[in-house]
Amino acid sequence: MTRAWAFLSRRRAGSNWDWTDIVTFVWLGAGLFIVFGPALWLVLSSLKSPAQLSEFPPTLMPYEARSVIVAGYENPLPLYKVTDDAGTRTLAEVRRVGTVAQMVDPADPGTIQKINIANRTPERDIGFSWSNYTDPFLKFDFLNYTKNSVFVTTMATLITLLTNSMAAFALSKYEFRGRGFVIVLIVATLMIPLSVILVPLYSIISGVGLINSLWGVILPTVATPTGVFLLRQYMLTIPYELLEAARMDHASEWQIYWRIVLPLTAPALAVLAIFSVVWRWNDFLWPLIVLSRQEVYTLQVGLNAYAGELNVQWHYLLAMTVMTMVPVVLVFIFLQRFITAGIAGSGLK
Amino acid sequence: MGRIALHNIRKAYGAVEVLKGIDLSINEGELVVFVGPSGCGKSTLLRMISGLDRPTGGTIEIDGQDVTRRSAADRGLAMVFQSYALYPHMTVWQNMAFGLQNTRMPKAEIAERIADAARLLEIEPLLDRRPGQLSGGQRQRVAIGRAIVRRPTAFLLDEPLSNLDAELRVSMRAELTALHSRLGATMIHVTHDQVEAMTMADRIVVLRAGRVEQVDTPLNLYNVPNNLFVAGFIGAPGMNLWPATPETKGSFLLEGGTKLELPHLDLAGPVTFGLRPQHLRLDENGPLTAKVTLVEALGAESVVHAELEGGVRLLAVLPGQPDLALRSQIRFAFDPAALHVFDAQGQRVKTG
Amino acid sequence: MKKTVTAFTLGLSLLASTAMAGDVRMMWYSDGVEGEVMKDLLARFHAQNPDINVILDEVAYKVVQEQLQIQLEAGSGPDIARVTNIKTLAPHWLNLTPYLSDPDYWRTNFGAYADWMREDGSDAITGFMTQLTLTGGFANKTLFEQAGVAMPGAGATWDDWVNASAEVAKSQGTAAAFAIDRSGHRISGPNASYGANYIAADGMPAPMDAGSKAFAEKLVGWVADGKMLKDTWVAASGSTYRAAADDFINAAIPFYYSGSWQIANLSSKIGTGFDWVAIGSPCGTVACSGLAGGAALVAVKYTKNPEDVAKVMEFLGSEEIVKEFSERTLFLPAHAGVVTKGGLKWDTKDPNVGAALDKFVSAATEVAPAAAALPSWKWASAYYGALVNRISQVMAGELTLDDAYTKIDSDIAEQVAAAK
Amino acid sequence: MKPLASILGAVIAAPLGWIAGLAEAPLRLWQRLTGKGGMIAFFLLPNMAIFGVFVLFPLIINIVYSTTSGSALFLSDRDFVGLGQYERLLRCDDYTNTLTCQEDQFWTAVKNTAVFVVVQVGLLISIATATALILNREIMGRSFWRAMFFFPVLLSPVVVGLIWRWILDRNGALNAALVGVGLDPVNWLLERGWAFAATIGITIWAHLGFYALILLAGLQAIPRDLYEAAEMDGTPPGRVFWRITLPLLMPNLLVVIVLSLIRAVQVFDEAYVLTGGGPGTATLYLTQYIYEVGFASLLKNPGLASAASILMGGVLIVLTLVQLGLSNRNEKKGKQK
Repeated sequence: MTRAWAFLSRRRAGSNWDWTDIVTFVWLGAGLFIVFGPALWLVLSSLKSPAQLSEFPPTLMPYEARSVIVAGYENPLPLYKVTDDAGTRTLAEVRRVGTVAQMVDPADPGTIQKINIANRTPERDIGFSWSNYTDPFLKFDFLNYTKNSVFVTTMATLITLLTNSMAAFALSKYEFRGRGFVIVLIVATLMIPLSVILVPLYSIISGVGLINSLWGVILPTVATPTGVFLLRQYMLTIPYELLEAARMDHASEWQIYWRIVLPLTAPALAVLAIFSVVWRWNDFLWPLIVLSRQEVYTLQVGLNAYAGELNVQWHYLLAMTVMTMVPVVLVFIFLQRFITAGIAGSGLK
Repeated sequence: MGRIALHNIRKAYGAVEVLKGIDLSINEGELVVFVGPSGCGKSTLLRMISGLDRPTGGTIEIDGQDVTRRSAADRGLAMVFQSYALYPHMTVWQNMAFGLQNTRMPKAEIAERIADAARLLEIEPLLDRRPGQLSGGQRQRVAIGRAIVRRPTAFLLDEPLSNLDAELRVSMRAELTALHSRLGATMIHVTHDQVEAMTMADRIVVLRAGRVEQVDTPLNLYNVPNNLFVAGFIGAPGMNLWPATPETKGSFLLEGGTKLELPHLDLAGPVTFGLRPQHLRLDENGPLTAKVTLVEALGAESVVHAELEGGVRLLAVLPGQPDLALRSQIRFAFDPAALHVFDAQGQRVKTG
Repeated sequence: MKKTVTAFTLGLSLLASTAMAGDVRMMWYSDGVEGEVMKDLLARFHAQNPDINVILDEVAYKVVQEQLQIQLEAGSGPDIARVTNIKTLAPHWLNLTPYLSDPDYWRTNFGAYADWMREDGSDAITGFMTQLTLTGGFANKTLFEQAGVAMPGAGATWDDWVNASAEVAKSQGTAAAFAIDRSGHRISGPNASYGANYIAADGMPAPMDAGSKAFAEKLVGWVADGKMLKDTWVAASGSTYRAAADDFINAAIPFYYSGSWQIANLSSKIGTGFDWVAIGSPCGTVACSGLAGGAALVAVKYTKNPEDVAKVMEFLGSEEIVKEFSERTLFLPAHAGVVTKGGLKWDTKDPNVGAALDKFVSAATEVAPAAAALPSWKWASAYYGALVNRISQVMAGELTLDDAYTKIDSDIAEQVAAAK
Repeated sequence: MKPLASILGAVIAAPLGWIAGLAEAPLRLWQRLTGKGGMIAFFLLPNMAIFGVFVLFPLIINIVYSTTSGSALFLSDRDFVGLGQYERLLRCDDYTNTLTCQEDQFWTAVKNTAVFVVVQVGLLISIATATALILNREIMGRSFWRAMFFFPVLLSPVVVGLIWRWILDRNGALNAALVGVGLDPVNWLLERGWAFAATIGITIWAHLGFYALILLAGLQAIPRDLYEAAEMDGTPPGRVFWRITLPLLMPNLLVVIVLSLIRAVQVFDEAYVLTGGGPGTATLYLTQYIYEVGFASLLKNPGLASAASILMGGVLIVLTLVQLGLSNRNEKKGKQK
């Protein structure tokens, strides 16, 4: 333990503790709480029953009422802890009439006791409402939504990587008239948010007949200039001599792109791929607009179907939100090395 | 195989003319070195030959065929780049095989050629490594190996030694020369280092500002430089160059005031005298009086920096370790036959 | 370029899935269990009509509100849709009359609400109400009893109810006395009770009148003195809808003004937590009015197979199906035959539900004429939106009431102008 | 992790390589026939075609939209009004009082967005810099901490908004915690200041890791010997930060500032889910205004929304061009030859 602490507190040059170390540890500790706390809270909440979700104050863990089978009663009866003049005891509730509950002692099922409801609290155990997770798959076609999401994410990412890297290659490794113009165009539109072109884009998609098609979701997103910009910046660092060497080596321009430039752009491609997967997986507003048929729903759109005019089915919504987070968390766990190293190394500027 | 002829090659980037009409013919099996100060156009010229850039005017012939419009890959040449341009994501073997695979050569032959080249260059243990795991010298060999396996009609080497440290450069220089004699292939080597040019070349092409100043064997360049530029550029340390004006017949006044009696010369108008530092010797009766400013004793010889009258600088290489005090006055003599004379335009003046 | 785009488009269209003949697509949103019930009913329909394949697209309410309109304007969209914005979108609905085997059955049983879902002056049959709603209040009986406060009886005014609730809130320490959903529709019944009339003589929107102002002033006052739960109205901007049902369910308010559609929701979430009652609408100066409304199932005129659509509609609109649907979803039926015959067996064990539904049925008779005219009035949405938007700004302290009145009038005028 | 990734890479790369091999022969022919120009076209065309159809073209249509009126969504059904929509957006009787503006909520949104941008970007940059400095120290498990701050970046904005709404709600976890320790609960999303702060807070929460990593990359590029030299000179740490770290971090800092500025101007999803623009209009931002006017409300006014979006797009393009200029300057500085 002491060794672990010594290791943890190891500092540069082995000098004494100073305020910067304290700031470091406080910030990292707080960060741990602030970053993962909310996510954890979401996961725990997603396992609560609808009634428990609207409770205040909310409990940390999901609970379910404890019930007991009492002789003479057909259904299991909920247990309550009762505290009144007669002391504290555990009783099962038969029925409630206004502010008065009729309760029995499970050991003595014959005697009905009348208890003011203010004097009792339900007995509960930690219990998980797994049905929040299973119902959507049984009642709604979540498996199909997942398939659609995977399709959109994969295709969009592949097309993004291919077309963006091709364009970036042309824009970084060839001199031609109008190149500057294309670059300015791409950069100028780099940060135009979807909401700005929502309406005209919808009419275009509808004009080409891609409403309710997964391609209507995929195509507008793969053209985002971000990828071209990022890859071009990275390709600029590949020395021109390599391409000339390849040309001397009888390589065609396509081979130069595919065999030389693309492998060397791998770090930036990895970053773009990760971002593309995350972005496309999380896309919400645009798919919501394009897709209104159940068989083409993506997960995020399917999720939204839990919001009715008057009520939101929070228990399903939270559970499925957690489900949609799973791939992102997997990406996070398996690829975090690439993300951090890739962003740091890809000159993402 | 491997004759290259350039006719009136010109290259301009916009209004800037980089090559101003170059004629040159390179013989089969020759090792030709392009040398000149940076910006003289030597690398540009090499790239014209390689086909990576197109000239704005003139023609390039290889083995009698006009290849001016042909692409780089179709000229049958191989190039070694200054940065080696090894593909970082491929192993040494893959680097060497890449070009051959692109020509759809049978696998067995690729393997054989690479094995041969690897043996020749002693890089067999490195074949599975990637360029990042190699030292500078090893990368250099791999880059050459990549060129060798192609069996090109000619090798083009673009300052291939400039990224090596001094010691390695000397040994690689020798190796390249040995390689050349073993392969017997035409090689064009570009460098800004005249020592490299002198030691390696069959013939040297001295370039300045987009023009060829002189093409000749190293020793001819040294002994009979065609003009002031070549005279000053070739040889280390550099030639002493003293502007002078004739006073009377056979008598010249150097800038700064030193008088020289050279009865065999009958020249009118201002001239520049050139004298290699090695051709000066100590002589108490010599015609040149100079004040010693610095002595670099190298053991076998000493380089003496001195000033003639009027602060004109003089450089002499003296054998052994002469005992010269700083700021002492000494006198030099020289063999008048060793004196190079250049006219006001900088061209060599024949002196018999 | 154009050629490329065309070729490109063509290629893409091949990839896009196309609807097959015989398919009927129905866009449906759910507040509770009605999606499952509908799925069940459609399965039964398919068993009887194997050649017609009805595909149920369950969507979020937002999709119906936002995307459907655009799809319709593009001449596409589903064949049948469940909508609440029935009047505004009326030009897009299909006149089913020629396809129905018995149009008179529809006129007789759904005729009362036919005007809600067709253009002014038309006599088309475009669909039917899947659910009739009426705005009204709910009270937490247990809280009232625990506080020892008597619930105001019949004829009690808004002030009576809010003040009684405030007493309960004070004694029981709840967050506030009452809440009303953040919706222009919700406050329009009470407005009418205070004499408001939105519709001018020419059928266009009238300026804010004394009735509307009276209730708006009360609302703002209740927020200011903490009687009305601040969250629902103040917490959002624009015309965003927010319900306060969760606060009522959580016993944070003893009195909640919403509507009949909450019954199923309250029943399932409150369970045995406390007893609650529907109280209808409290009275204003001229009436004790709620506001009717609901969701309609309408046919879309861009459908390619109207005969099939009509068959689906006839099946779903038949008396026994309407009855079953209502019983299982705990929705008030809009079918004259079902209503007059009565005897609905509500599919619930909760004793609070039957009483509440009955209360709403009786409250329906008290709707003021000014309120009754609203569901079939073209500009109602514009009025509702402006009311919510501006009154909540007053509650947030951003506007004075007088500024709000001016803004509401100009907002509505602009909307009317923008829509030509 | 590395072998897994390389196996994965191989599995994906092998079939792709095969396809690319198939493309080789026809493309070589194409290259012979059309030369370099043809190849440039080949490389550019797929992306530029999609970009043109789905980004550029809608942008242009949007400009046309902004000159029309009516609630119809398709251009042919709309009336040309010239600059009418812009006039409506920009007209105020008294520019010091947004209430007198014809579109007072547009101005409210502009004002809110402006304040948001200034405060959020300032805070975000400071916190990201501090975080990068901390992550640049020699601490145990540095890669974990680095990744940890990056985690929220991966979440969808809607999820971010949902999570925090779930926490900051009157009945949420934060208030439960406050009650738990005996404090009074706060109605976080109902108090104007708190709600505004909450939108700033959660957008920082969601984006911090991204910017911290860019800054960290910049910090790691600063040569160590500079710090050693400073230590030899006995320079106090504060001075080291201001005189060495900050100037050398400037290129990355500029990138971060401009990127975060652009993103801040566009703030929408997270804030919309969290506060819905409330309380009142305290967190009504420009994008939400556009979204509501043009898309979400029952009576849509796409022309007005387009005009507002073009005004906003203009600001964004200026910001991106500033970034282009700045990064070009850096590029030129760092260019070889």
